[in-house]
Amino acid sequence: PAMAADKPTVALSNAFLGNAWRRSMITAFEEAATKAEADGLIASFQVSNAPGENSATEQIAQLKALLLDEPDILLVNPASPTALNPTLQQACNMGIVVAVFDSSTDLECVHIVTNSFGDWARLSTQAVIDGIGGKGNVIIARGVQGSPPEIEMYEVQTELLKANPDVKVVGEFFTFCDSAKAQEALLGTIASLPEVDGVIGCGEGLGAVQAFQTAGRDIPVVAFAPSGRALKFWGEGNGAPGSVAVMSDPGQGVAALFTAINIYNGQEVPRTTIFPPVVVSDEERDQWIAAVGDDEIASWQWTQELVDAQLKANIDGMVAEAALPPVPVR
Amino acid sequence: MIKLERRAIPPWTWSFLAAIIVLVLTYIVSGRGGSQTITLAFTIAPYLVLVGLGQMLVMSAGPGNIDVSVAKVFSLGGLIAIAVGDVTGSWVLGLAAAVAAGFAMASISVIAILLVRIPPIVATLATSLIASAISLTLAKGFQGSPDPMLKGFLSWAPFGIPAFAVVVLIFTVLVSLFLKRTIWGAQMLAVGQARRAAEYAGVNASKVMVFVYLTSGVLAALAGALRASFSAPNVELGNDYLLDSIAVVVIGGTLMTGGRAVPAGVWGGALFFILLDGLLNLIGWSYAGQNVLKGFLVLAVLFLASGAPILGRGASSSKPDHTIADDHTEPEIKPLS
Amino acid sequence: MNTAILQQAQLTWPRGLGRRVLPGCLTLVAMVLILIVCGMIQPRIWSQNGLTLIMSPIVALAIASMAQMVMMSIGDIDLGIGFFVGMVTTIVATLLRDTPVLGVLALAGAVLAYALLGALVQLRAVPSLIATLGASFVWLGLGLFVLPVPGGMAPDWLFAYAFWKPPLSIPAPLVTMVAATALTWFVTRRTGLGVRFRSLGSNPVALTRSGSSLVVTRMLAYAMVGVLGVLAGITLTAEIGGGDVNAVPGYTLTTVAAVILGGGMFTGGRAVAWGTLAGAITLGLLTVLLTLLSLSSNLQPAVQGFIVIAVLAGRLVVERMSR
Amino acid sequence: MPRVRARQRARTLSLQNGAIPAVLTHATTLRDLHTADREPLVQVRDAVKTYGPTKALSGVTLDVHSGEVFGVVGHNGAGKSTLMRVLSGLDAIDSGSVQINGVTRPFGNGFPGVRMAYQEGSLALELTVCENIYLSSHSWIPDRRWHGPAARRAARRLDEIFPGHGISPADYVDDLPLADRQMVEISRATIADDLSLLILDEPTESLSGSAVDHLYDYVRRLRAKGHAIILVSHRLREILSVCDRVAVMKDGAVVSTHAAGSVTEQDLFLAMGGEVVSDKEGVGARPTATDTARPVSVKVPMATVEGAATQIVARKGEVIGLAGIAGQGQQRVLDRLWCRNPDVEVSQALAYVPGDRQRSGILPIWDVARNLTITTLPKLGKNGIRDADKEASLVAEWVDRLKISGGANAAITGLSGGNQQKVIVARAFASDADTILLDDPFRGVDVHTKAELYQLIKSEARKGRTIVWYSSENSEMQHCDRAYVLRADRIAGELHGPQITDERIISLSFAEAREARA
Ligand SMILES: Nc1ncnc2c1ncn2[C@@H]1O[C@H](COP(=O)(O)OP(=O)(O)OP(=O)(O)O)[C@@H](O)[C@H]1O
Ligand SMILES: Nc1ncnc2c1ncn2[C@@H]1O[C@H](COP(=O)(O)OP(=O)(O)OP(=O)(O)O)[C@@H](O)[C@H]1O
Ligand SMILES: [Mg+2]
Ligand SMILES: [Mg+2]
Repeated sequence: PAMAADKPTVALSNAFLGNAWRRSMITAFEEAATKAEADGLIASFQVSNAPGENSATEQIAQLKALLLDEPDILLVNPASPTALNPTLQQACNMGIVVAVFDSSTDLECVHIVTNSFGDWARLSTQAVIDGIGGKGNVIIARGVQGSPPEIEMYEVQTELLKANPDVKVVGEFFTFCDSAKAQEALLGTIASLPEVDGVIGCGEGLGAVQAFQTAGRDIPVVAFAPSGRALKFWGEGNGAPGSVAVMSDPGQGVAALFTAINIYNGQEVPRTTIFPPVVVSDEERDQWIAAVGDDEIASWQWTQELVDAQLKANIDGMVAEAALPPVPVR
Repeated sequence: MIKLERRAIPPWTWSFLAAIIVLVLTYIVSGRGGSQTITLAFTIAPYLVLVGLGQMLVMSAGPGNIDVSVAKVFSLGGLIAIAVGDVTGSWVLGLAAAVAAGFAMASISVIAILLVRIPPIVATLATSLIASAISLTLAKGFQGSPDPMLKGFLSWAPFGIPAFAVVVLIFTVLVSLFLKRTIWGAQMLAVGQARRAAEYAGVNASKVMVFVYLTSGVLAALAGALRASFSAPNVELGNDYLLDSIAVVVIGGTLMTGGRAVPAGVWGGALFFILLDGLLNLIGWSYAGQNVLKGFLVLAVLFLASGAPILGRGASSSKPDHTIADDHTEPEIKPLS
Repeated sequence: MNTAILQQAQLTWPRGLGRRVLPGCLTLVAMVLILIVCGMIQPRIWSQNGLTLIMSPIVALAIASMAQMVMMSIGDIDLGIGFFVGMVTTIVATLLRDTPVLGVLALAGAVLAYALLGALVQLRAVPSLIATLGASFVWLGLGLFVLPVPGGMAPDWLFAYAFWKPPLSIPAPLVTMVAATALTWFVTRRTGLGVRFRSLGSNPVALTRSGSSLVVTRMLAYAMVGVLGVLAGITLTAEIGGGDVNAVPGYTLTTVAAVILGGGMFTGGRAVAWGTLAGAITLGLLTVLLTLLSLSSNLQPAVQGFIVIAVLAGRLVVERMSR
Repeated sequence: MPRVRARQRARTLSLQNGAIPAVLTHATTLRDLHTADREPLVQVRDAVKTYGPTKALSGVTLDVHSGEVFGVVGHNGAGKSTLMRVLSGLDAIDSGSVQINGVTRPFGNGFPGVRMAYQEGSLALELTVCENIYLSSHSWIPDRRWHGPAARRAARRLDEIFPGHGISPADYVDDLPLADRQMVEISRATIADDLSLLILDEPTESLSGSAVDHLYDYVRRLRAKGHAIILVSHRLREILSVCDRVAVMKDGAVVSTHAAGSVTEQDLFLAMGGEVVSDKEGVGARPTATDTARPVSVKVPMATVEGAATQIVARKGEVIGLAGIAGQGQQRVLDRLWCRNPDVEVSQALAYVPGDRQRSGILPIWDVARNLTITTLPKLGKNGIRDADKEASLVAEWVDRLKISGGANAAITGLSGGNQQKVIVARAFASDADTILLDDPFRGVDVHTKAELYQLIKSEARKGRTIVWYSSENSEMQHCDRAYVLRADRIAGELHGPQITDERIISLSFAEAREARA
């Protein structure tokens, strides 16, 4: 960009505020951005959440209103991987640095900051498989139907299951990674299912466990969401040993911020940069419980240094080995 | 001829018929299940039934009456109940708070409808926007989790009979008694079938409106509170309950045009929907297929169960002489008295 | 006699006309106010680009509201329009692009489906509200069949449209909206068909006695709703550049609100195209306004709700005064 | 009570005095006369039409010739409307034959050249007058650019029939008073290029006196042009004044046809199965001088035509009439009372009997019983719970007292308008209201029903109730103790007992009309 000297103005466009993840993301971002502003990294920032139920059109309207302000950096947590493309294209054409996070897009001019959903699926699925000792019946609780993350994760899950022929899939539902939906879906079918040892999924463990408790079945190994509530629940001894809590990192917004600042300052950054998801295993669980509010999702606390390290790992193509940030403390 | 049959058949029959068919299919598809399938269905049905009963009262209060705020009020009730319950340490206070919240939200609708004369669907839409704003504010930095005792009760099923379902069943009976045996019930249905006429007959229509919308709001919030105690509070907890409550009520045989409320049918509709979801998940239909089938089933049930007198379909205050015009619908009116 | 004199006065201004146009006018005022506020916060709006920017997301909403308006003019309500429009986008972004013939056929089929829905509603005395609700599940399902994942690609001619800049620096979205509204207005208010639609909503008996068939009329009305729904879907595809059945479930209720703001009624018989346009633009601009005000995002929904109530309350006050 | 078996007695009576045979012979000779000169326009032979159990038409036979006005009278449910629906081609008959203009089966839009003005409900309220005209007469209006022509034809026809009407083609019907709507309905029916038979089903029920005269003038002009007109009405005097021949229908058949000149209202009345006393009785029978001792139960401040302040007063046990041309503010008085406007004085318990039964009278889903009790429920039940037995006995009492056909459990929509009206009236009188407001409740109710209801009103008044009664039919006002003639929301005059006559009311209503023009 032209005047790398002066500080950029930042606008964050978020599609909606309806769930804990998005709220944690916004909270994390607002904290970090205020700090960045104080540290003189950015001139000013503006967070805007579109009204409505994660509606692409609302976000488009909101984006266009933001474009009128002509910010230097535009961070987008999109409602849909494709619907915003024409609008984002317009933004690029205006010479704005556009970074999309927690999603993907095939738009060339846009930088993508995201977690590897493959990693997420691998971590959680492997944990469950190990938890049930490599054999037994499992249910697959799938995420948001049709969303690219879910598709990517499903591929990983299926290939891992292929690798473990003793693990038998006895059921498969779409639970939108939402514990209430999972609970209802399970209650509706559980009676018709054989013994279930594990639930492979994307963070609906809470609802799954509750469903099994209601039905008076043995509690399977599950994948929780790293939300304060779920971790507590898990900590109270619900959920068979070997369970895990994995989810994409609400801190991505912050990561995207620092990445975009680097780009704005003319640093070379790959179009897509991968950041790690949040993983909570039995050991660190209680440490995390201390750090996460009930309705929050655990998130890494990215700082410029950490981000630079992660970017370097990306450039060197050794994301897998990159060190995870420290467990945050309250 | 169908007409003659329908004379005999009570309006809620079709919903239960549909539910039973789905149940049988479920058994066929999965060799197993036994009574537990039913038990679990009855474990989740009550929440939808509670919302449905409120929606039913609103809908039977006349053409154009509908409460689209139930979903958001439901979620709000959940959050408030848990939050208050956590702070005060008493789930009773929690539920009370939720009820109060539902009452407050419904009052907004009532004011908008009666004083500002906004059509219900828009008024309640506005209410639901306000409710969701409050939920969002609450959810920020939300603390608290359900009271274990209440939670235990909600999933307690001695001899496979969910206790909570029994409670809601009794409540349903009370509602139908209210409609059949009480003066208010009669007056409500009178307003429902012809508001002007009822007013000239000395019925206070506004009172009826206030009553039904407040009831609907309170029930939605209460159901939300209980649902949240059953699993966990969540801003999106109620989202599915709007369309489902409407569908369930109408499948249950309540007239969209008002004047006829069928509490029993709400149970039928709710069980039908829940069992159907279970079945579709079981046979692992793609989400797309599930929706297409669900849609066609709803239409099919309507097709059989229909017979709403054309009198004022949609909404009819300005359709005089209908009964005379559409004679073929007469016999379908007759059995309702 | 003096009644006659009274009425002489009214001859100039037809009885009942005021009652019917007033609400639309008030909504128009509200719309202008919002535009002005936005303009004060962000002067860049006052340019062809600015207006195009903030108006283009509203086009599809406006056309969908026209569909809802036609529906309400025959005394019905459509709770499926949101998913229908979504489904259309999936068809446009795939079939219509790759195999135009198939695409056109599919869209025609969608319109036909609507007509059949109308027949069901009429023949089986099914409440439209619940019938369309059931249909909405079907639209969603079909949309997912066509495009399980949001994606596809708008046909090139649509992109051409998206970047079209009309002469005299008129914003393109405005042209589209006005054209669609004018069409709806003409059909519903000027043609015999429109008269039949509205009498179906106002008093079906009159329609039967005039010798026309209720079924055919209702089917035609539903077909028109379908056509407008398709148009909305096409413009939406241009806006989102691809197909997504879940793009606009919110339209279902928003369009109803738009019609009411425009002066429509649930009791049927009223067709207020221009008012509905004003209503749709007002609702669409709210997002822009709220974003420009950049007020705490939690409160945004509440503010939306209050603004809707306020506009309608304002109408009530004016009506009271005019009486 | 004597009225209970009115009809049976009437029949025996008429057979004894042999009225009908006499009339019949006369009628036949007269028909021969007609058929001699030319082939009748309408020929109905043994037309039978049944609706489920009810036999609406049991073998109707009649001829109507071009250039005559043919009256049809009969009690509610006698089959008149059904016969008219058959003639206009809306309903098909089960057996028998109908031939009009040589056509024997209606196609598409009914029989060619036959047009019908309905009793109620055939205008679309949300449409403008002009659009309603287009809707019903589109065959004779260009399909494109039709607004102009339609409006012009509407205006021309309205002026032609009802000079001085204040209706503009652009008005929305919803915003027109009932009387104006009826005018539109009638004009609508007459706008057809191929008109050869015009059917008017109870056209004057909601028209004001002058409009009625205008209408009948027009009918005569149509006759002069050689059109045939069939006129259905419960107003025997009107029938006799305009018709050439009158057919009397009873229980779905034409029992006799008369030359209008050669019969009196009495004869028709008897032929319909009426009873002499039931109509005569009570007219002016009430004490004319209302004793001022009785407590005042209703007071409505008003202004006289001259603008002086005055008020409408009703005492306990009085029947007060609100007379005058339709839509001169009578309803507004009732509304002020019903809504208990601060300025009015009115006793505690009120009941209202609406005139527009379809829209503000019946509760369409319920049966007669529930329709009848809804107002009284709070009184019958205790602490919120209904009392089934008390309700049942109350219903039984009133169904029997007013001879409501179909009984307690018939669907209200299955009843004739007349019987529906009985239920609505019973609803009000069954309540414990001490003041009862009647809003022109007897439109389109047959003479017998009316007679019964008049009796009811009187006896209830004697029991100490106050009745405030608006009627568009001046002759009804004779049953009042006092009548206020209203005009433009003001009181044009007050009439006592015997003074209350058609003539006095009309003159008071129109006295001002001249003033206004001057
Ligand atoms: N649509 C209908 N459905 C069922 N029965 C009907 C219908 N129309 C008429 N009937 C039967 O035919 C009989 C005659 O009805 P009709 O309308 O001709 O009476 P009417 O002579 O018009 O009475 P009124 O003088 O009150 O208008 C009624 O008593 C009724 O039993
Ligand atoms: N839907 C119906 N079902 C059964 N009978 C009907 C129906 N509609 C009309 N009728 C019969 O038609 C007859 C006449 O009905 P209509 O509407 O003509 O009222 P009416 O008889 O004309 O009374 P009025 O002259 O006082 O208006 C009634 O006797 C009634 O029994
Ligand atoms: Mg009749
Ligand atoms: Mg009649």
